[in-house]
Amino acid sequence: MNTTSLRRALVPGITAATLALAISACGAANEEPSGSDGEGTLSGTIKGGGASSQEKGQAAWVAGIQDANPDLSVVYEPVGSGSGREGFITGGYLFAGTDSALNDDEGELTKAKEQCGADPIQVPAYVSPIAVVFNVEGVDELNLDPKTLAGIFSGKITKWNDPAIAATNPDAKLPDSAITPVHRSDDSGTQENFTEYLAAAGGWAEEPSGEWPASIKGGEGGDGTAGVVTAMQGAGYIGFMDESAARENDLATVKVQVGEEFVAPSAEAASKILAASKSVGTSDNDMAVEVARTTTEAGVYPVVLVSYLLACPTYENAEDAANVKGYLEYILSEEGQETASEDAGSAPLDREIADKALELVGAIK
Amino acid sequence: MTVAADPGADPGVDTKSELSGRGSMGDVVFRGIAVIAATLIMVALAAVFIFLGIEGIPGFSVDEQHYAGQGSFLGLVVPLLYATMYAAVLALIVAVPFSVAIALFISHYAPRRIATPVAYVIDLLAAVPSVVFGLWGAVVLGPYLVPTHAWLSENLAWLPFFDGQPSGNGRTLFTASIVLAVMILPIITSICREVFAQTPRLHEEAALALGATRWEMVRYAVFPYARSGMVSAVMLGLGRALGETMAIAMIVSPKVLISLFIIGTNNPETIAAHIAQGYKESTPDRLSVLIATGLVLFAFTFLVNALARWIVARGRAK
Amino acid sequence: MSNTDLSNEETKLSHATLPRGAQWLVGVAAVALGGLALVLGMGIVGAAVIGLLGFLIGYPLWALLVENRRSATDKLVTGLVWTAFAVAVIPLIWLVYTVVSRGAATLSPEFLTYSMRSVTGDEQGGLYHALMGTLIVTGIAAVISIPIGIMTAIYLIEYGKGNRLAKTITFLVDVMTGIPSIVAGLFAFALFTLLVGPGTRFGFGGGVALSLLMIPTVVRSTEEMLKLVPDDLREAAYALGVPKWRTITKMVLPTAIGGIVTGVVLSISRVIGETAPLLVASGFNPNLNTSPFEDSPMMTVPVFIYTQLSEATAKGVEYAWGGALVLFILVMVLNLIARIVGTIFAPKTGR
Amino acid sequence: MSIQVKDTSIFYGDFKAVEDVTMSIKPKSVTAFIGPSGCGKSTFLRTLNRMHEVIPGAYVEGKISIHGQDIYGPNVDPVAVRRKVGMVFQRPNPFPTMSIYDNVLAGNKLNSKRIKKSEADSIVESALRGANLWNEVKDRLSKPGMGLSGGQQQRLCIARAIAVQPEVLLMDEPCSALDPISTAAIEDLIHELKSDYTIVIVTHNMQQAARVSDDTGFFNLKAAGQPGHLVEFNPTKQMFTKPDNPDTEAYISGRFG
Repeated sequence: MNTTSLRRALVPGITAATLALAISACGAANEEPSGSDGEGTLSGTIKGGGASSQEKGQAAWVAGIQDANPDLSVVYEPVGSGSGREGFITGGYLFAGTDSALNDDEGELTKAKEQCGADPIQVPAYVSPIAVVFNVEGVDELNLDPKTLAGIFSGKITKWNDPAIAATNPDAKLPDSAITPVHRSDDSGTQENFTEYLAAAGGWAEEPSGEWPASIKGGEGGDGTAGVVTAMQGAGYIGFMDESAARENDLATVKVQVGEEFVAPSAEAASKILAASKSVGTSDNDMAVEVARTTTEAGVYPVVLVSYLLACPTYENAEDAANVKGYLEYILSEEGQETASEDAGSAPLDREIADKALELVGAIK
Repeated sequence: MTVAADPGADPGVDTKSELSGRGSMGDVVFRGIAVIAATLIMVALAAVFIFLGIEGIPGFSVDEQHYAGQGSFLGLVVPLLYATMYAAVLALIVAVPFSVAIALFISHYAPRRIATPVAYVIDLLAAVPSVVFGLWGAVVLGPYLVPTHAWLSENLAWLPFFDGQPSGNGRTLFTASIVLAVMILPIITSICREVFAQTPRLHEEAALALGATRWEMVRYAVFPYARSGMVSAVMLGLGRALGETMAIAMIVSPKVLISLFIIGTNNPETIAAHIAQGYKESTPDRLSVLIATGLVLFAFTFLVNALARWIVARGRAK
Repeated sequence: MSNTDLSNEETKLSHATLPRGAQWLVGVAAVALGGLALVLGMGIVGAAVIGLLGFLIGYPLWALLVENRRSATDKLVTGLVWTAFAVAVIPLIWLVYTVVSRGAATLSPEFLTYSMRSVTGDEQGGLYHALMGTLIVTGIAAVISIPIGIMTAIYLIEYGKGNRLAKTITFLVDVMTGIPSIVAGLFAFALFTLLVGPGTRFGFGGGVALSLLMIPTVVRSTEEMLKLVPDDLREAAYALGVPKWRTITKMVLPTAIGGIVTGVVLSISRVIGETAPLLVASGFNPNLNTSPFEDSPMMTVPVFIYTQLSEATAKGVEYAWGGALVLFILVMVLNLIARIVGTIFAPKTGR
Repeated sequence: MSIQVKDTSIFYGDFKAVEDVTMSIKPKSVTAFIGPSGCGKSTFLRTLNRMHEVIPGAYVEGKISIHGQDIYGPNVDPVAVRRKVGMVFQRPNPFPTMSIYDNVLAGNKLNSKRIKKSEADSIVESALRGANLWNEVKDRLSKPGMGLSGGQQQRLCIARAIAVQPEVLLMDEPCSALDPISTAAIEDLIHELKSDYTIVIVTHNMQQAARVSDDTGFFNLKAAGQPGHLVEFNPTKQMFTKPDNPDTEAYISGRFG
């Protein structure tokens, strides 16, 4: 009896295991190399990681380069800028994405130099407009100046019919209800860039940071963009997120004041910002900029996220060097920037800047 | 010893029976394996402490900017710990009466025909992933409860829980504790159900034979028998509620603070949710702070469980 | 109104009772009350609450007037138990309905056989990679947990009865059931950060994290099943001159196998939906990865759901519900297997 | 197979359950132990095949030898002792996962002994015949053992015990869970088995002791909390007619608590 019943216990187990093996033996239906369209010669696997703000852009670029080079696999782990830089410095990542430029505040630049054996390459790659979204009953359009925005998000302006808001929206029927500003409860590059904008505008006392300042009372937090999107279901709420997410979820966006006019977030308006910004690079390989948040130039949208790519000028392994070079060149190419713009809603880089970046990347060996 | 074909043979003849056996290697080996497996559990728990310690202890004293604006590790972890406990207790308050009632329903009240499928469905729900609960809580239940929030804030504001500006989208600890309660309900229910079902029939029949109503039978025969089982069921539910991560992270609008208020836009943040939210975008220093809070959470649940065991054991000894 | 209790019950066997079908009468009255509330503009939920309260108060009150206090209490409790059941079932059914109705729209052959490799925008993707990852990670967890769990339970029940080690282990297993799932993930992450390298996230790590959560449930359920094997049977085996380990492997385990397998399958279904530990320990990956020991992230269904949601796009939400339904079906199948196995291996008692 | 017991005391940890038993059990006879509940007769019975060791902390002082071999001697494997000294329990306990056929062969099966089918068949048949069960079950050998009636189950357990060819058969109140007709069948069986086995039986039923046994031992407690001890051990006839000890007489005639 006993042996038979143990055997009977084994039979379904083995069947299940074989079944699982049989299924896993074949790959995903869309992963089988089609072999027809790809003509690229790159092959192998490269791994990078970093800022999660770039995640969608990276997904588009990875798809693009893999389609062109069927034998190449690119992995981008959206682990966060800090962990991305750490991974780059320790050699775990061949390239990295970061929302704040590599500097020597914590000795990261020096360590990166040691890892690369030369000044690391740092180029802007991903510029994305950040939309300020709102949900107020009976209000479809909202114009705000930077100071008022800072006042709202720091909790000083608490009612929708506050004179500061009414001043820029003379025609809107603003209700006498509470404003609930929504921020990100996680650490985020979008938030860091948004607070940078608020700080530059004045009326914002806090240090710009990816984490929402603990000292600000009130408001509401959301986990990730998705969290902010859910929060925006509430009436009287105002928040910020990638412009693409705002569009995707049909949220009304605020026009912010630039100079004398009010500008709606758009890829086009955002892409003009880099040209207006000052370079703060620490070496010839470093294209870091200080974003001109306070620009008054017409048609420029200054609430943007600027995210960088990190790479070494030289790699020990020639295949790695070719792959990183090929991938970064693709990202910075017109095609790459267009792809990201379509899929992730980012702003294509100004060609002048992109060409300069391509020059740096093209020297990778 | 070989087996002779004829068991009827006179056993008295076989006088040279050998009593000293061929040793008990099998027993020694098998017992050894069992002991090793059991000891592995101790090793595993120790390893959890050790490895979280190695990676987390640096997090007790890093630069103050990494403590989410709270200045120090204690300043961060005390409110988090408070919120963890608070959310779990709220969930238990909602879940326990329902769980016990449903368990009773299945074991003693419902007709067999209903009880079996109900029990099955409840078991099934124990396995619904917490992301799905989170999704449902944030997208479906939260907005649905907005009027309830407003009502509570208008009518029950004399309670500190409801005293303040209500949330406009339901992403509150109030919603989260209901979702959390729904999540832990199946666990508590299934254990209670089992212990209720194990009440000796004799006790139940004895109670009925004395003329007890069904409720009196439950009260005097079932509950006393099941008490320690019920306590451990509640503890298991508490454990799950303390450690629940995704659902709370997805539903609640959190802030590191100590407050009783549960229907506003700033809700106390729990340790697990804090880790999950901080984990995605983090520097090595921040990561070690998060692992350190994880260590604290582990130590805390360890203590709570140990305390619960002790209470159960004392209850049994009496 | 006979206000008797157990001590001075009179000898007469009949006393005033509610008419047959009284609960239906009260029920109809309660529904009418609810309807009245609805007409008065209380809203559906308010009306339901009013009706329910009417029943909960009215039925015991009638019993109190006609019968006695004990009977009224009994009726009140019965009403409460049914109500609790009904109220608690609402969110459960609501949830299941949402998952099934929203998930079913997403399920398609492509969704089940495609990965998310190179999928952008509105291109068709799927969760094949996540499904494989979940099977592999959960498989690893099972391979680690089942032997350790079962052997530990055997130690506790068959060998360690009441000794100090067994008491300690029982205590630790209890404590282990309370390990927050994210702590299990952090542990695996910390462990492999030290053993392999910083930031290591791979399938095996997820398996280790899950096994930490699974072992205690395997131990507990196996323990319960072994306890159910009567000592009579063990003694009968010993009395036949069977060594202890053979008694355990050939008599005790086969007798309990149905319950043990059921417990194991249920414990698998408990961990298969864990999200936080896998997010931390196995990471995410849009590509199919079937090698759990390679230092490369492995996608799992719960993490798939989470990442799709964080896309904050309509398609992401749709895929998330699809993933939720797939996971739900997986769990349901596992539960079904557990039930079937349980009945197949149940000891035969029938004549 | 004679059994010699000398100055044997049995302990559960610090608690002394049975004190100073000395007796000599004759081969191929039936010996019955009687006495009030809790006097240690079952405990004592279980020491005869070292079954009491199943309970942690239990140990024995003194000497018990079967056919001259000390069963508590060094190098003695309790498993081997139990193969020589079979046991039948109070409640019938056929293995629930096994058929009738497999139950009879359980001693072999559980030890993973390989035996030929024909050999197995003959063991099953002779054991079942030996237990007076063959005619009742021969047509449904593959049915579960749990499907039999209580009395049949108990005879199945006896068949299972004798299938491993013990020399001594211990019976711990084998009829207490059975109806009178089944009890009579078992008693008849004991009579028959006596020709092949040394049988030791614990019973609460004095008539049963009188009916089936050749010798009887009377166990008693001096007082509550005190260890049990053997009051008298004599041929059954003498025991029930003119016992040596007044306590025995009191117990047998029913003048005892």
